[in-house]
Amino acid sequence: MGFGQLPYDVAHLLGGAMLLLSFMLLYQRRVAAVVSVLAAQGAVLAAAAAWQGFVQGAPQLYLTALIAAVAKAGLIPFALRWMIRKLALARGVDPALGIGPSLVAGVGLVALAIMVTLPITTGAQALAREDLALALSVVLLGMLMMITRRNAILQVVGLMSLENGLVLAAVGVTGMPLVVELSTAALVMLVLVVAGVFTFQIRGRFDSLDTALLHPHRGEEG
Amino acid sequence: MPAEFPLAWALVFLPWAGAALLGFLPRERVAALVNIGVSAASFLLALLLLAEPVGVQGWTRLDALNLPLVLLSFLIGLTTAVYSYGALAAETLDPLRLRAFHVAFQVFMGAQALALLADNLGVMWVAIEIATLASVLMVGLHGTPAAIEAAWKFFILCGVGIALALLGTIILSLAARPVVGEEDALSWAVLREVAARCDPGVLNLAFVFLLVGYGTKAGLVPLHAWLPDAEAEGPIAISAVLSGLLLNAALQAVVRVKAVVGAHPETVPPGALLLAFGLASVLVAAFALWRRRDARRFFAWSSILHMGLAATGFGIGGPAGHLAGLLHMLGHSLAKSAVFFGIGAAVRLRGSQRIADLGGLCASYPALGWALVTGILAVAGLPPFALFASEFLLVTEVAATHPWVILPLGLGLLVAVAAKIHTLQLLCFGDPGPGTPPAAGPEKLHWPSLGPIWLHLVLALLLGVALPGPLRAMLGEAAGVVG
Amino acid sequence: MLTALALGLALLGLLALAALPLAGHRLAGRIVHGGCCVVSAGFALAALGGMAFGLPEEPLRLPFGPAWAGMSLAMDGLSAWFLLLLGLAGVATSLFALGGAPRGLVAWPIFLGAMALALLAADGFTLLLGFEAMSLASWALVALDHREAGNRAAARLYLIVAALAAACLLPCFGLLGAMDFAAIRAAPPEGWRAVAVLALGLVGAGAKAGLVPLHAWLPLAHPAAPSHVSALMSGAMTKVALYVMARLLLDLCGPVQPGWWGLPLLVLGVASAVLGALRANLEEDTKVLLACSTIENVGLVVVGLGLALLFRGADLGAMAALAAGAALLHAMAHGLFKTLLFLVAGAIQHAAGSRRLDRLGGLIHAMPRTALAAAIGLGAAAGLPPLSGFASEWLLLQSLLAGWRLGEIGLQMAAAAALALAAMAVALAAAAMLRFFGLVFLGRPRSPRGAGAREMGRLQVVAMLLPAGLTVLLGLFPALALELAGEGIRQLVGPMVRPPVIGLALGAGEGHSTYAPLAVALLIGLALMLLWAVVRWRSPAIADRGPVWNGGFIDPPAELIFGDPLSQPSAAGMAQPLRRMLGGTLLAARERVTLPPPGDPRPARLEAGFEDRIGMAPLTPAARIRDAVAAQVERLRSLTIRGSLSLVFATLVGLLALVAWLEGR
Amino acid sequence: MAVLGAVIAQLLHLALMLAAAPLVLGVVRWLKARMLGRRGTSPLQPLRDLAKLLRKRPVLAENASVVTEAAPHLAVAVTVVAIALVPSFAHGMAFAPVADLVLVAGLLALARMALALNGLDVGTAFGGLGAAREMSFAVFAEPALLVSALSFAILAGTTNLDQIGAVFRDGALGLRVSLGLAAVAMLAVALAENARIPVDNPSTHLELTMVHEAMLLEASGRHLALWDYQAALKLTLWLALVSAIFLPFGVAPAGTGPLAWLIGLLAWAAKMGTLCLALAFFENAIAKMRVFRVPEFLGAALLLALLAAALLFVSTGFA
Repeated sequence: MGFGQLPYDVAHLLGGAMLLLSFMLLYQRRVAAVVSVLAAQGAVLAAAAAWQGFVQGAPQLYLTALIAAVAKAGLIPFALRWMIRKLALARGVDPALGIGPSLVAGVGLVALAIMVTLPITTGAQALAREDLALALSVVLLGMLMMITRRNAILQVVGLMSLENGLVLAAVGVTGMPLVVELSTAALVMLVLVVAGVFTFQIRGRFDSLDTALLHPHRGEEG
Repeated sequence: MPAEFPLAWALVFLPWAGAALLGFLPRERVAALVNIGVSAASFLLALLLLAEPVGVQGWTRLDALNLPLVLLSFLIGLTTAVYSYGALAAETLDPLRLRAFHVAFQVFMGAQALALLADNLGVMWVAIEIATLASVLMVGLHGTPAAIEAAWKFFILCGVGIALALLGTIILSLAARPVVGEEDALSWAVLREVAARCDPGVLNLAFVFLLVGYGTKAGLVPLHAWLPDAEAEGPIAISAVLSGLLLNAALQAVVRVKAVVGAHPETVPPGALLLAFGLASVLVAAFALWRRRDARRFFAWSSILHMGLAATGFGIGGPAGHLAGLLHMLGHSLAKSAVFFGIGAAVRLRGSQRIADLGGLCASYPALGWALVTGILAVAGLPPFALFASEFLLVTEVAATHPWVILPLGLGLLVAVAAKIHTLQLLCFGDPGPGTPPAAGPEKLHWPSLGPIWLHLVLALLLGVALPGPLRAMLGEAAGVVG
Repeated sequence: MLTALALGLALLGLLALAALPLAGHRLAGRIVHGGCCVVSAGFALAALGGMAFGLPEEPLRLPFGPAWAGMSLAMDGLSAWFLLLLGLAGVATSLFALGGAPRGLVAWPIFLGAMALALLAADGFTLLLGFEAMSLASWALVALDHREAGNRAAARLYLIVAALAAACLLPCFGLLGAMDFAAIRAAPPEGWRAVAVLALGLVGAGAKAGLVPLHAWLPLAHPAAPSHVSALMSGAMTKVALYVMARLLLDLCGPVQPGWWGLPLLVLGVASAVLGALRANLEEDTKVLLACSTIENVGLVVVGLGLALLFRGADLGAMAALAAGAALLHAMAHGLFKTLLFLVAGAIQHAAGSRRLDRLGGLIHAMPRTALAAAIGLGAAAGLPPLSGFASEWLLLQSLLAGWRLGEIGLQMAAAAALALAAMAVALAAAAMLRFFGLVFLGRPRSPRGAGAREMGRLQVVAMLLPAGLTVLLGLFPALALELAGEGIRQLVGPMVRPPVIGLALGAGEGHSTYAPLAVALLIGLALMLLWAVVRWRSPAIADRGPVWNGGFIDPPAELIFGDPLSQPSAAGMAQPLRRMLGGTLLAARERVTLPPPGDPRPARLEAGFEDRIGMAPLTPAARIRDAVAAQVERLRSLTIRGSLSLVFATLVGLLALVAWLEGR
Repeated sequence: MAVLGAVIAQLLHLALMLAAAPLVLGVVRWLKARMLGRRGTSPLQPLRDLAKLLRKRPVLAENASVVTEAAPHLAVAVTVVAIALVPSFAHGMAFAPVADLVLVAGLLALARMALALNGLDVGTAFGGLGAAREMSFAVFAEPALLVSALSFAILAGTTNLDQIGAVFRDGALGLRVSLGLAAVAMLAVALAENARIPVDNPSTHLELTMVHEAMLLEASGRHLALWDYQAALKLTLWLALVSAIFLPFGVAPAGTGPLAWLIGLLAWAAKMGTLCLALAFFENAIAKMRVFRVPEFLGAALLLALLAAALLFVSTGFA
């Protein structure tokens, strides 16, 4: 495998698509739209996993792809939407850091990710290296989203896209044992459940998902 | 027992089976007793590990580093269960939440065992994640605003942390992939062997993510924000197991990874990074202690301090450094959980966990008061308890090898000890402040409350100055395992 | 012998444990204090025997210890000398406690045992273990009456200073590079490491010994404890700190160190001596007064140690031996008479119900035996011949008078100035002790309770007369004591020297100047007898008793049964001359006299006070800085969830950038 | 034989001192009076006073303790021992080996303590006042004395009075500025210790600036006699001290016989006479100073002594 070959181009294309979707997550102004972008990212992730399975001839990656497709592209967005509807959330995103600045910051993070990965992984296969750079960017962008959005749901979304980045990195590595994918997928579900529980509790307590409202309730006030 | 089902897994699944059982037990008393029973059984099982051969077995490993930690974990699990038997009755919990607590507790214990015993880094990661989620549930158990805030912060921060740790793990295996042939690229044993041949750049990248990821779990400054609030909410048992067990598991993970990355000569020295985090934790926590008004949060911050000290020990490395770090982890778990037991009893009696409301314990409840005095002295690292020994070794070793580190370290230690003495006197000495409920007749404290405290303190004492030969040999060996 | 000592330590531990179940039992006090008394006597005998008939060569390795090494005990001349002191003080104080109400039964044996452990330690860990356990146990005893806010503050400051001492001494052993004393002696530190050891050791041991400017805790903590505890704290514990200083700076760091090492000791010692003695003249509480005089005596001992270092650095072996002998002898003398004096203060407090000089008076009539013991102790503290205090101070002054042999003019001037200040401190101590005795035992009672005072029980009286007798003996036979301490002196200044002794007399330098206390005592006694005979023969008349003349003052009105209190000297009044002469400059002393207008019958009032700014100097700024930093750190905590999350994020990005940069290079 | 001579010399010296003490006091008073143009009392008057006081029946205050009885005896005895150590006409007397300057200072401190205790015993205002001041003055006097002793210690290599005297007598050292400074310092200390003008006024009572007399207000009969005698002894001791150290001419060397003693005796008498004269002249020449200027007076003495030592450091080869 190497540059200019089909497997590489496709994998790279898919990774790039995920990165692009991460930027769209940052760009969106409406919660519903954010969720659908997350779903799209999950779908692309599934495709990427499947492609890697095909390239590496590793059947367990198909399973990963399946899980990703079902969970990330299907269940989670559905659950989130249901939650939004159930809790009748405000539609707006009200970012702590403006859309424009967060995009700029995102570009900076991508630059950092490439700077860190490209020069160093000379030993590893080019494929993994490229994917690693992309995955790293996706992860960083996910974190950026978590810290620039006030809404609890959006923070969960950030976490999800961060996990997408993880899986992307994981499938990029040839011969990664199945345990990781499985556990990742399982834990993503668990995380979602816990998150849901708390979102309901927060909602029930504070009639809002703006986590800033939690702040005054730190123990040891005054 | 058959090799394909080693004792290690039994240690994991026994508590989980117990959790499943507890899930269906409606009666509170029975549940608490069963909880104790399961904990006792798994403690005995853990004792059997002493007879096990050291080495890797599938996904698990048993060596001198994690053996004492496992034993300690199940011991504290047992004492915590015993303590909760008396304590939970006073907690205002509806049966459902109580059941949830017992289930989560046992799940946590199983995951803890797995996290300590895992050889496969992936498995270790999974275990720590499960333990985290279980403790998140326990933290949020009360459902008060403060509890929800703490739990949410815990969940978000550790969720991110764990994700970063996973990324680090993946990158690590990516680094090892080219050089391990057919072997498991995530096995710690394998990684230590091949690390020297890996690409240093990838190792660096992996270590950064693993350090930040597991460091968040270990509550190292500046990744600590979740810890004080998480340890201060939920049943007191949480404080005990969080500071006593989960932090150790996370720090042990960091240390094992450091051992791998450090095995390569050209990497950015991982010890230096760990040392920096450790010193930052010591200094920040030492000064933060002076601003605490909430007893449980005070001791949560002191957990950050002690994790920082242990990290410093592992950071300077060398047999002495590692020994100091390990000894500090063990001693801290014992002493800190003892103090939390005492604080919990006091909070129960006084109905508040503000230091101002707890004042004058020695006057109103002498037995509890003096037990707490002893415990806090032990936590403050005063002789003759284990933390004195470990801090002695740490400081002397630092002075011998990294003299310039002694300034921040000594400053932090001094400020922290002063803060603890200050709080100790506020809590235990003087007359009970106005507004505190008077001691209702004879002290209503029975052995489940005081017994664990003294047991822990006696063990900390032995660990400090009277370590039996075999244990001493094991600790020395443990220092070598990651050396 | 070491095994026996170790068993003694174990026995003390058992007593502490036994005190738990015995608490409240009728015999608890008897058992614990009696046991402590016996064990202390054993310590004293063992040390005496060791110094007289040869010390154990090999250190004793204990079967247990910390995780990395075993603990080991050893007894050389130095530790034996201080162990003897500890034993004697322990016997007296335990005896005194035996007669009183049983209190602090758990901490007391630990206190004794920890001190013995620190003295017998043969490695750094054991030493510091004992040292810190000693501080801890005495802290518990100081905090015994923790319901009084003053005692709480004192206890807190006390333990924090102890922690400071530990924080300084721990790195010392790290810098020395080894735990085992023998190994350290084999490879003494050099260069900046040695200097760091000097600084840290001086601060660490000095803080625990109450050396200026780290002395503020001492006048607070020592009085707060029960009297027998204060006695042991002042008499023995400060000596343990001095032992650590001597062991660390003179013995372990070895003769390779330069002579100027003695200079900081000399300066700090002299400062402590003068300041402590002056404060002792201004304080108005008996126990605080005694605590301040402890600061003074600690200072004198440190002066001796510093001189020993200076002389050793200049290869003046005999002079070094003189100075070291002075330090050791004064440590012993002070240990004994200060123990005695604190016991006296306790007896007074118990009998007359107050510690304040202005509430006491005339007790010599009610408590003659206590008065006798006090007179001996105060005489020794005032450095009067032929008592122990004078012998040691004679040696000290002689070694200061020999300071000109140091050759270098700077050192000569320093020694001359030190001589002047040391002499001043001695005279100040004399003034303070006179004030103590005059206000407490002489004159008229100043309170009804004081008028009703009675002599203490037999045990307490014995407990006071024991150290009194020892003080006299030490004063008459200091030469024998120094012969015993010879091994310790060699430990400090070199194997070649011999103690400054000529037969039964003390001899300085080439032995030109000598002090033969026995001869002096005999001469005084002879002169007294002859004088008495002559006076009786020439003036046989029996003395009449009549009302006090008092310079023609009118008799007090009948309702003032104790006479007119205003016509008796008061504590503040006795302090007035020195307060005006020295207090203003050294202690920021102030006075205010309020005179009522003419014709107003109200008496004039004198308000006097002072504050020890030097003692507070290290404390207040430290607290201010601490609070400022803590306030800054607190801002970290006030971050929201997103804030702390971005902190994690920033850390990650920072580390990534760091790695990228490091690899870019 | 030498031992016998030493013992005899010692006894003679002691007898001489005991006898001379009241005379010295009387002579000083008489000289002062003559200088002022008064006839003055005979130099023997102090002896008569002593005899008369001894005959009187002493009166003690009701609350006087054993201290009042014991203190005067102790003070006199101690002063006698001290004075026995200061060589007068011969060196190498029996007590010469123990004749240490620091010891003398200690003995004087003991006597001072006894005096102060006597002042405090019955708890009268004046007694306390005097005691406090006496002790406070000593705080400045003792350093001055010891630092001036430092000069002798450097030159003679010892603080033993006998040897200091011997070394100085042989004149190996010649005349030194430093010794002059030390002498001035020591004279100042002597004035303070003996409660002479300008520090105190020995011839007044109930003056608010008084120190020494204030402590004796309650003493009467034999006690007062003892105190007066002790004062006389102390004055004599100090004069003898000064002459023994700074004017050691004509003192009989150790081991010499009666003839040398006689010369020494005459020389000593001459020296004491001159010192008395100087003292009387000085006391007439200046006025008493305020109590709280005494520290400056003695502090100046201390500085002079330090200066002497410094000069020695520079001049002698020791530096």
